[in-house]
Amino acid sequence: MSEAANSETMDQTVAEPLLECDGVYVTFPRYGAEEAVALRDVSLTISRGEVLGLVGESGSGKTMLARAIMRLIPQPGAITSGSVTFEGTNLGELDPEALRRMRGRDIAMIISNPRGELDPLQTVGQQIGNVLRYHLDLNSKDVRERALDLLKQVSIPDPQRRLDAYPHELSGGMAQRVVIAIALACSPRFIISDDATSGLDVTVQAQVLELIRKLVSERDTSMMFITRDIGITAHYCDRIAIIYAGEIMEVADRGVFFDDPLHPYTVLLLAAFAQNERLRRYWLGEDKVRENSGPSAVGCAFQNRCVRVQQRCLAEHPVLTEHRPGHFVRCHFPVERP
Amino acid sequence: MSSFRDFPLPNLNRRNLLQAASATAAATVMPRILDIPAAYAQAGSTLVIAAPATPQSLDCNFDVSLGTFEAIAALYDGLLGFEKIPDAGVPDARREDIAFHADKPGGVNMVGKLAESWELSPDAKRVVFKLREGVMSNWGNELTAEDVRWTWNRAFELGGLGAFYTAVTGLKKPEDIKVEDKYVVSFNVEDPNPLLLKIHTNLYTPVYDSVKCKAEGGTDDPWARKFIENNSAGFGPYQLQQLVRGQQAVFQARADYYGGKPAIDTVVFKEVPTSASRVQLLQGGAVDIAQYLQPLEIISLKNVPSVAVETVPASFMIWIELNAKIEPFDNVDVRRAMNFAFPQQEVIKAVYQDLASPLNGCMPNIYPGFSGEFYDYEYNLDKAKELLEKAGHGGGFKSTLAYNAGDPVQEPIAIIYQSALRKIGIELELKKVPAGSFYNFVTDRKQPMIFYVDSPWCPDPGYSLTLYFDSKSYVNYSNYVNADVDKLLAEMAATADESLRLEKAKEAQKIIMDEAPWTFVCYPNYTMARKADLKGWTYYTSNNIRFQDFSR
Amino acid sequence: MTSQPQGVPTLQAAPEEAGRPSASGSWWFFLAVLRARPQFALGYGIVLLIILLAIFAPLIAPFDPQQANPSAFLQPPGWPYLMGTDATGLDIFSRVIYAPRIDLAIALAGTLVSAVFGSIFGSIAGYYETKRGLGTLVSGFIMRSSDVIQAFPVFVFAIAVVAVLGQSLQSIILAVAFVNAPIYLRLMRSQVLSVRRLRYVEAAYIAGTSDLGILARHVIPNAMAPVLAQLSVNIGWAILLTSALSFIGAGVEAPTPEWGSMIAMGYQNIITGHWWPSIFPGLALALTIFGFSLVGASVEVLADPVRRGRLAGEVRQRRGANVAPAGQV
Amino acid sequence: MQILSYIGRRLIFVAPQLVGILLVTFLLLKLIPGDPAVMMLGPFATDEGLARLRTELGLDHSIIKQFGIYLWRVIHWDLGTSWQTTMPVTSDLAQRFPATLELVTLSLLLALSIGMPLGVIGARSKNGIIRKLVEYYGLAAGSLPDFWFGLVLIFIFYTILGVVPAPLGRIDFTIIPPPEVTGSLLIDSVISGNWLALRNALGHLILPVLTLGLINAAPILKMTMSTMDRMLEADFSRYAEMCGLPDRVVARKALRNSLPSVITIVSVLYGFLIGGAVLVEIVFSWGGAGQYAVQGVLNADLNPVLGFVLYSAILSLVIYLIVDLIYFAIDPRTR
Repeated sequence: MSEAANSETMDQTVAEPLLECDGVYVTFPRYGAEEAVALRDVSLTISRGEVLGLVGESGSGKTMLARAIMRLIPQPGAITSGSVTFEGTNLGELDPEALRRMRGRDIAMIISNPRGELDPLQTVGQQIGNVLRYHLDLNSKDVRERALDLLKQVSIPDPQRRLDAYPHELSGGMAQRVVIAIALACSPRFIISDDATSGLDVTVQAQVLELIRKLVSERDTSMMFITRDIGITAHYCDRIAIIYAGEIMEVADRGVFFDDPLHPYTVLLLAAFAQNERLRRYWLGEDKVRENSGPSAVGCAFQNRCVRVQQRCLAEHPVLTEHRPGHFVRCHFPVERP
Repeated sequence: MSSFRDFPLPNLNRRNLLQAASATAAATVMPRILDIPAAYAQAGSTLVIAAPATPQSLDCNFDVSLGTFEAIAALYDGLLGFEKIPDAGVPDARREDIAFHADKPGGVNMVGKLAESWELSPDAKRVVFKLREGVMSNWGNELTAEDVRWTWNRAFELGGLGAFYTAVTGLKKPEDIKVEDKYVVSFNVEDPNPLLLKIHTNLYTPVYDSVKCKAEGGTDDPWARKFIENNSAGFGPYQLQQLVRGQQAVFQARADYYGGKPAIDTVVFKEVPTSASRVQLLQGGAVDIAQYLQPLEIISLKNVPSVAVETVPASFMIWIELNAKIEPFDNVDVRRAMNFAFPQQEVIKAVYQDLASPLNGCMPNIYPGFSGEFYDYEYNLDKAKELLEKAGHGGGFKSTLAYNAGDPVQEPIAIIYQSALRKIGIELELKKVPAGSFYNFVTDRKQPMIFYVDSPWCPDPGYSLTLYFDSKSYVNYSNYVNADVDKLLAEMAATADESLRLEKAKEAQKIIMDEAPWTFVCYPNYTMARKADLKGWTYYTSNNIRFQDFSR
Repeated sequence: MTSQPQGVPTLQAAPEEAGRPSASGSWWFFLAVLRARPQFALGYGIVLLIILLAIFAPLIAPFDPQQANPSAFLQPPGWPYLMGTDATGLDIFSRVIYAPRIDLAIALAGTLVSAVFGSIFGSIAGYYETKRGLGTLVSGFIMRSSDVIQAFPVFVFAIAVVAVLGQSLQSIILAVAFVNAPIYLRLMRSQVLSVRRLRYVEAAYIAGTSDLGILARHVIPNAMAPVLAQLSVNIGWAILLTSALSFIGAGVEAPTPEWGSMIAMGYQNIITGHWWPSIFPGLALALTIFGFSLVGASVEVLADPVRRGRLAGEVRQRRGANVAPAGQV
Repeated sequence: MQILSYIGRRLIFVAPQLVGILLVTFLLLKLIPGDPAVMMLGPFATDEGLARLRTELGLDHSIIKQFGIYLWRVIHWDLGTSWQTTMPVTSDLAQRFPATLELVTLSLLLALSIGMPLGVIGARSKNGIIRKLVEYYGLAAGSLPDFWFGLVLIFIFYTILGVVPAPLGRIDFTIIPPPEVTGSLLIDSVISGNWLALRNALGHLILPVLTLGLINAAPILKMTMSTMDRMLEADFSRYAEMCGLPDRVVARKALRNSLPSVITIVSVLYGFLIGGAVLVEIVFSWGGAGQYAVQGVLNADLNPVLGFVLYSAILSLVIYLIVDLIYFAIDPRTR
């Protein structure tokens, strides 16, 4: 959908695009059947300093998108079409070494469940140090200082001691802060936070989110904030994208998005999230939620769960169109509200 | 232990040899090779021997280990020895003159060793030895008649092998050996005995230094068993310097040996259990002599310029016992058939590489009194079949042949024999017996067929035949019983008339060969594999090396 | 987290999902696997060849494998002795192709015996592991015995078994079985332990089915697959053990054609340059074990649902979408 | 402290197991036909002599009592005498065990240095030709009967090429071995500065170590590769990739995390080879402990076998303890 991407005009608050995904397809070969499409026609733009929330359920392709940007698609999947451009460079044209140098230095990732993802055999200091050493060519003394400094920045209590701690000795929240420190180590221009807080207690979660937001805004770093929790995006994101079955369903600035969602799936998500019966009714209208069922390969991916499904949805694949300026939606029949 | 016939006899085939000669299954324990003192290494006056085993015990009254033979020969001397003559086949080598000499006392061509002179009474009931004077033991005690008396008393008291020698010579009690003078000792028996003199040439009738032995033994151990087991007190050319069983024994030449100091100062006798290893060591120049090699190895050594390999006819015999107490070998025709079905020539060629001669008799063919004309078992399956039919086994039968896993020639012989027998309907099952327990299988006499390797040490027909065919002999492992043979052997033992004895020996051999208590395999040659520059090798009927013979 | 959308299959999982082989056409699938994994085909080929040789040895062998021909001893390889002759003039080639009759028979029998008894005791141990009273005692005793067997130096133990029972085919088989049994015992036990926790087994238990009934009807059939897989992996090792026992003189007796004992018989000749009596049988032995380990590797893959799935996917991918019946996945 | 309590717990379990092993061995060997008294005294034994020896050996007691006596002696480190060597089993084993240990240790070091890098290379070059080669090596090496492979090596390198010393034990006859300190010829030569002996002993080690090393590299390779495969797919490797760490660093992390499995397989091999190296020991006339034990079994020589079993059980125990200590060292989670 290059048309949609191209036509997306820059928000007035944003100067230039930092990262641009253009019609990205990620497919996995399947056998005896058509290949499985993990990402379909994903076009997104993220500007400098912008925080984009990417919301979708598990398996919707959020993580795949993050990996596509980093160019770390698991075997045997591949980006079969489209491009990812970062600061004007088409990442697909970079050689593996350049890509590697980019990862962690220019584009960093904050992962969820960090205790399982950190190397169990290395201390916190070593793991932060690794990134510093291999990206910034620091010597080991500087590395230690910098690592300590980073731990301080992410407000880890008793950082000196934590530096020599192993992942299993950390609490979930602390491990999360370590991962953030690693992500920040090289002052990247772009950070992907992949469900970063999902495993944490609610109070810790809030602290960590606050920390991320603070650090990101201090450094004028852009961020893609991937989450299953649409509520979080309301607080922390400038713009929100909804992904379903590997497709971007709706993209809009925060205000517009929550006030006036266009896609039935967005409505469904908001309704599911809402505690408020009045709001629920407002978002859901009289529609009833259909039985849960998987995405469809033909026609609209959401057709099986859509309360508003019509004949056209079964046959014709909808494209992402700019319904209003800056508000894109992929639906034949967007939700219109009085 | 009254009659000598109840006694086991010195035979080569004991457990050490069995363990040692092995290449595969019984590749025993190659111990760490230790402690060749630096000074030994390749010095001109040092002899290094790779042997299958080190001596177990140095007491020849009880031990017949391979290494013990060499040790006894080095540490002790007996009263007499055979005269030596050049070997007919090997120019440089010498051998004992064991032939019958009608003109010599007892018909034997002997030289004095510890005895200076000797006199056999015409009725062969008494022999008097005059000892050399001034002969010193390795402990500095002079040889006296008392030493001889003590030695033989020890044999009477301890039993064991010594008791066999007293019995075989007709000595009944310690008093039969009399000290006549400080240097004169006599042996007196009631009946004429043909071995009365000959027995003193035997390797295992040495004389001990009784003074030292008594001192060491004290009252707890009057016959100094413990001391003699690990040490020596004798009048031989060497003394023991070190014995580490399983590794090595070191012998030192005695400067005060009455026969003059041996040419070789130091002998290092190393245990190298596998024959292939011994070959390699000789080939590589690490040892001077490699004992007991396999035929193919001997052949391969013939191309090595630095090595001299000679094989001579020896007193060894290998045969298969056909147990006369187990069906169908109780039938003479079956036993004869077994011999007709044995491809003797092919075995000698394939297994022995022609380093053996056909076993065409039932005693060593190099001994006096041997008759080779009674063997008529040329390989002939038709004849074998005929005999089987005659015996009522025309359809064949099943039997088992036990062989020694430690002796590499026995398995191939067994396989070849098995194949041949199959052609006349006899199904032979092969039973591989670990070297260590093989001897038990032999002495049990429970195997229908079992291999046996032996060498009677006394070059005398009566001695040899009695060993294997007297119905009361311990070594009669084939359970052979023939009253006529028993009678002939008894007559031989009771007369000193050598020509009469030879006549009776011939008669006995005829009967035995005709009744085939064994499957006759072959006379394996004795092989000396040594460095080419080593001179002086002498073959002894005891099939061992005597270090004092060698020089460079 | 208040609420989460549910029930959407993950896309990442899709490829594996797709790789499930269809129940029909398992024979076709097997052939396709062989095409995709030539090393497996090689393995089955070798094993098949060895088995055929063993069956048809009397037709193929130019000489009687036990008939010594002493006039032709130590002939180098050539005609008519393709692999030469040994020191007694036995034809090496004939013996090499006769040998699998005994080697395979012992290895198979030994492995089967160990699998059967190991599985039985393993099931008992696993089943009673969580029970109280006598059950724990029984299971504890079984496991400790197995510990003791495993703590032994395998080889010395096997030789000791043969030495105790006397040298015969049966005792070699038992020795092979003995040292292998703990593998099956542990395998079966862990399988039983995991199967026992399955709901339907618990249900059967609650429904009052007897212990034995549950073991026989529910637990064992379910746990059998990995045991069978282990079996095929184990045979190669059993052959190796058999030949090693014979090599040392505690196995098959000469002149029965058997690779290990042939190597032992020819071993002394190597140093004098007569290499063929022991090199050829060793080669055959190595090839056979190689074949069985390839087969074992393939069975390991096929018995493991995940790896089988991946392989099936690969197979279909190679076959190409156009060949696949539509909608098969 | 955790380590100490762990070791303590382990030792408590070990004692009954050792007794169990000894009991089984003892009973097993008692069943072997053959009367040690007859074998020891040989052909010239008298009935009285046999009876006396049987009493000396305690053979006239009930089996249970005999075992009790044996255990009592074991506790006092008296393992009896071998009738074959006429030496105390403890001194026989003191000679032979180091020979086996030296061989097995070096072989496993070689196996490790072949198997681990190949396993890592194989795991890193997924689906490549190199991986195929590595896989084939693993299968082929795992299929070679070691005793035969040793013969082949002897034939090639000794008989044909003549580049190695004869396969006859650990050191040449002509070389004066260093004074015994550890029993390992290599270490002892170094201690005494006897470089000639060192070179010679190394020469003798080449083929047997190569035989065992090349073959036992296979299981190590397979274990390394499969664990590396898993570790490279593990979350921490993915995360390391995301952080842009170089491949070799990622591989190194994966390798470190694979080490416990590799160490486990090495320890299993070690325990196996102590007795399992006997075939190679025979082929190379090594004079090791396995050879000693096998000879004992074949000749109803009870004490060497019991001694060997006891030694190897204790050795396995020590190995497992060392393995645990290594685990403690490399994995902080166990601390």
